[in-house]
Amino acid sequence: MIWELNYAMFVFLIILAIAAITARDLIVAVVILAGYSLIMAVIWVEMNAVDVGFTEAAVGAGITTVLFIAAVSRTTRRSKD
Amino acid sequence: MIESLIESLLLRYNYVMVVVLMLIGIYAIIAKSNLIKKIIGLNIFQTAILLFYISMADVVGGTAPIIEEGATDLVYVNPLPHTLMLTAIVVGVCTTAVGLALTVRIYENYGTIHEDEIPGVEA
Amino acid sequence: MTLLSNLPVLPVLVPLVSAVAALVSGWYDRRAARPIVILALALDCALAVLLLSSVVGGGPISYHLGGYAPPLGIEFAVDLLNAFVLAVVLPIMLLAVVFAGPTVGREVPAEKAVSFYVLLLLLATGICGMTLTGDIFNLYVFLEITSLAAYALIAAGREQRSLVASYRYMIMGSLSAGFILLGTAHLYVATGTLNMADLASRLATLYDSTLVHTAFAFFLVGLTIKTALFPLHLWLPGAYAYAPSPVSIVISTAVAKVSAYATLRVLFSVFTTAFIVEYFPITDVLLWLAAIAIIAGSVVAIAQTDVKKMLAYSSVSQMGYIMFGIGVADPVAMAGAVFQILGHAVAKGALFASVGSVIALGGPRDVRGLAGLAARMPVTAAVFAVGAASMIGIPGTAGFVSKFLLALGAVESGRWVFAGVILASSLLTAVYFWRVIEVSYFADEADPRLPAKEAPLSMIVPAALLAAACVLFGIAPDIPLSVIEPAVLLLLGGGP
Amino acid sequence: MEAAALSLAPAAAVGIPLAASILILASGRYPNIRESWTLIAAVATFLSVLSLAPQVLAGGQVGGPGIPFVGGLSLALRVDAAGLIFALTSSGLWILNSIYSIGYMRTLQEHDQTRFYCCFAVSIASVMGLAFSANIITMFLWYEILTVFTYPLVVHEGTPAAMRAGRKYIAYLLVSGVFFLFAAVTTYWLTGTLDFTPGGILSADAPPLLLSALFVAYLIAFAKAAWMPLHSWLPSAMVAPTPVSALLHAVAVVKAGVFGMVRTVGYVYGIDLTRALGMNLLLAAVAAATIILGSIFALRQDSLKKRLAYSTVSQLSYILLGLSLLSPAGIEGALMHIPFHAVMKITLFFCAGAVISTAGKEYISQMRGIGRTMPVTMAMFGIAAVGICGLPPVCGLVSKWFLLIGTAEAGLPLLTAVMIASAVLNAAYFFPIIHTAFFERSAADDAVREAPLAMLIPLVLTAAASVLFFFVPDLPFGRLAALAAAEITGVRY
Repeated sequence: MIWELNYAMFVFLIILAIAAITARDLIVAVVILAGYSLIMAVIWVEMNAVDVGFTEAAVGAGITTVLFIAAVSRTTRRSKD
Repeated sequence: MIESLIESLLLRYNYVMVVVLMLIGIYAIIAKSNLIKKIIGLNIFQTAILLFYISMADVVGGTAPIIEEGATDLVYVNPLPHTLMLTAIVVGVCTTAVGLALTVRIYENYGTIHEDEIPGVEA
Repeated sequence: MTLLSNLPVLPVLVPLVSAVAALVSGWYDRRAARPIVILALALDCALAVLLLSSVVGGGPISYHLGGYAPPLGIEFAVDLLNAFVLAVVLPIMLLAVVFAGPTVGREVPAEKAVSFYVLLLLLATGICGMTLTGDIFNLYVFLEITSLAAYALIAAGREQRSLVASYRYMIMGSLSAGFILLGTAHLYVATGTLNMADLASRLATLYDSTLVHTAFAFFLVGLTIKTALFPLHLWLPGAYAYAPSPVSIVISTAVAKVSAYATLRVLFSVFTTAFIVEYFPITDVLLWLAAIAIIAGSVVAIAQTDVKKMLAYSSVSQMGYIMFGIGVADPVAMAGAVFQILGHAVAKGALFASVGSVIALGGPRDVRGLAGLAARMPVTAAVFAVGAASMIGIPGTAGFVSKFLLALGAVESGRWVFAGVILASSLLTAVYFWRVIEVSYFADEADPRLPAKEAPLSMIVPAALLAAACVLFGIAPDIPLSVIEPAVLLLLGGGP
Repeated sequence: MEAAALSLAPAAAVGIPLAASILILASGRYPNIRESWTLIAAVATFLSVLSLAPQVLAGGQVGGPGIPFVGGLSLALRVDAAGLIFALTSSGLWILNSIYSIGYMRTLQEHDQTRFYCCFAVSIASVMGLAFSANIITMFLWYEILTVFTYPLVVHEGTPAAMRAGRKYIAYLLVSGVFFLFAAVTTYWLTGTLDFTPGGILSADAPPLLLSALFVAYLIAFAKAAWMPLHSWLPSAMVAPTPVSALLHAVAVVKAGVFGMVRTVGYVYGIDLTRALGMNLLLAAVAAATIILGSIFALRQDSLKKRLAYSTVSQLSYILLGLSLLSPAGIEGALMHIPFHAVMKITLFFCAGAVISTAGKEYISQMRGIGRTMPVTMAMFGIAAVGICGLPPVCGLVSKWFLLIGTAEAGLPLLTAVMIASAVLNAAYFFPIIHTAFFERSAADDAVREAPLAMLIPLVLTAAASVLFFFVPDLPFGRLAALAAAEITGVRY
């Protein structure tokens, strides 16, 4: 394993998580969340959880994002916080 | 020797990560008034727990639990948590879907997705 | 023979398969769903009774899902306690579904009827699974199935406020499930197993481990949210109050009681009495929380003007009784707690059925609006009176028996203050229930918003049956106690 | 203690009024049928109670079937002399009270009569259950049911004043119920049983402080005995229709409280333990204070029913006083006072109700010359009043005589003085009424307008009974009281 890469990914994960919950535009937040899920999936694959990683990439980053975007498009993009 | 120390540090590092991500998730759930933000927080919270499971299943020096012909000396990581996590991911998506559906209906009824703007809702 | 040998898993499969059947037939004819659901739940009740009788007669049953042995495979472990809980909860669910008939089209939009019934079946699936499983991860999965069905059911009605209530419940429920999942993970790291019986035996050597303590803490937080123990109860009132009437019955009885059962199971069967009394002394904390819940729930209930909200806060108080028994952790008080699972289920079911019929028929939901109820809807009012008597703990009703046992347990263990709390709480309960009795029986004139005549039979009969059960178990508590007492001894580890 | 003979009669005594309550509810639309159920049930209940008398008088006991309850306890009935006194009194008077009720309710054209008769029947059933309870838990069951089902009778009028009184009533009695349950639970913890046993079940091994506290809890639990300062629910309960005040609040409910204290002292603590703890002195002090204060309070009431209520408060404590003497004479007098006070006081209430419903007068100051317009009623009132004061030839003298002997035997001149002072006070609050009724002239017309026969007959009969029991007190109450006193004290004399 490449430790530096892992560290970098973890730091990136936290940044994405914080960004996802602070973005004022919900579409942006949702896309950031998708990115977060993808990074998470990569970490899992790297931790030998190949099946879980792929599921997360498909379900967490894929389906969930679609659901979020559908919900946001039927409500409003703007968030107060 | 030194390698295993780093390994265990890495494992601890994973746990620190789990805690940080969980806290971020819980913070969003509690502090955000936007209903979609709360669900995003819930997602982060849930993936943090999954991360915990995957980390604990990751045996030192192990390899993915895929059986290879003839290779009998391979150390596989524990496959049970992985199967459990597949279930947990599906459960998480269901929760998200229900939550978002509720959010949409709240918007249709109240015209807002901010909890503090919904009239007549006390703590 | 294959049917009988697969008995433990059938209560889970029957509603699951029927859910699909109801969904499919519902596409063709919306009215087909209801009979299927009633039939499925009736069959499930019969299975639960069969299960209980075979456990009483033949001892605990261990069923291995798919034929894999326990440490790897999933086990369904049936003993006296969960067979009993199932035999309590499923009949009430059946009654609630019968009750639901006239509410569809009134409280629940008619076009949603099919999904409403399908969700009720999914809820039944989750409840049966939660009760019967012997695997702690499986418990989590069924818990989530139950919860998801419950969120959707709460929001199924026309009542606008139910949406926010359901959302709140969803957030708190998911957090709670997350904590339980984390606790499960910690236990797995510590022991390498997820089977409850296996966990209990392997944990016996690990009571000092920090990992186990952490796991326990996570479970405790998760289960406390789920059972709505006092400081973490905020999701409950809205969810109970604004759900459609039959859903209020189901979640205040079946879901709440199965959560209480899960708490009992995790605390006593997985972590064992020795652990929670000596290594992680939580019983005193639980006792205090329960005492605060009992008092505070009642005090807040007194302040409510919405009858269903009042009943919901009363649940916070009454669920405190169950936690109280766990906190005392002696056989008598625990028997009281388990009896409370039964007693509170039938009594609260009767109360929600009674108030629910008024609301479902377009009547008011504030206390004053029930003025003259007894004249317009005599049976409904009588059911409410019986349920209220049980909540107060008037002897001759089930509520008295649990109160008696809990007080006796508290006195026996020298906890005089807590015995006082249990006894005094009935006075607080009397304060808010008596208001309703007063207006419904002795008001000068009926509120014009009340339904003009008695509710239809399919609502009255389930309500009256629940009230009758409340009286029956109050006069002859020996019937359920003959199962509860050995079950409790088994749970506390002092029995055969 | 010989084994109790099994019989269905005790269960019948409880079951008949319960069944009647359902029949009453079912035939609510047909007043004549409804009222006949009440009458039939009253007679049947009385007969089944009476059928128990021979065995009990022969010194035996009668047990009924039991239903297993929690932890080895059971809901069971058992008939002994003390219980039979109470049951005979209540069921016998229920017959007369039913006839009276019909007259009263029809004269006033009261609303919700079905609810009235139904709750009345359940109340009687619980009084029967209470009298025949074999253990504390059964007694608690009926005690609380009595509380709940007398509430609708108290608030029958539905006026704001009635609702206020009802809240006070239910608050006092539910709080006392909490103390009762606490006492029961603690007793069970200390002894492992709750069966009423002559000589007591509690042993002196337990800490005396706990036992004393428990005794006080029992005393509070029996707030239905209306001892001061826990008496104020009783005058409030007088907003109820007069038949309720007459039978329930002058006889059944309050006597249930007193009867509970008899059970506590005689069958839970036993007289030896009571004396060792000094609790007899507490009881005597409470009783003496209530006797005097109750009479003084009665003096100040202008409302006839309230005056009678305070008189009840005072008279009930005679029973507690007799009990506190812990001697055969005292307890015999106390037990005899239960039926004797009942017949006299119910006569007084019947008369008061007749005046209220026929003449529409509630206050004593309005009753000038009422003795001329309602001569029979007021004559009977006079007889009963004389009896309460303890004068011959009315049965009040008999029980009070025993009590006086008891106080004298016990060497407590203070208590003797209390009894004599109280007799004077009784006269002081009753004779003005008689004087007003017969010797003052009213401004209005003096045409004779007696109460309807349905009311007049019962009150004449109860007045006659009051006189009858003076001449034949042993029929059967005196003998039963002697039996019970012997059982409690262990002294046959």
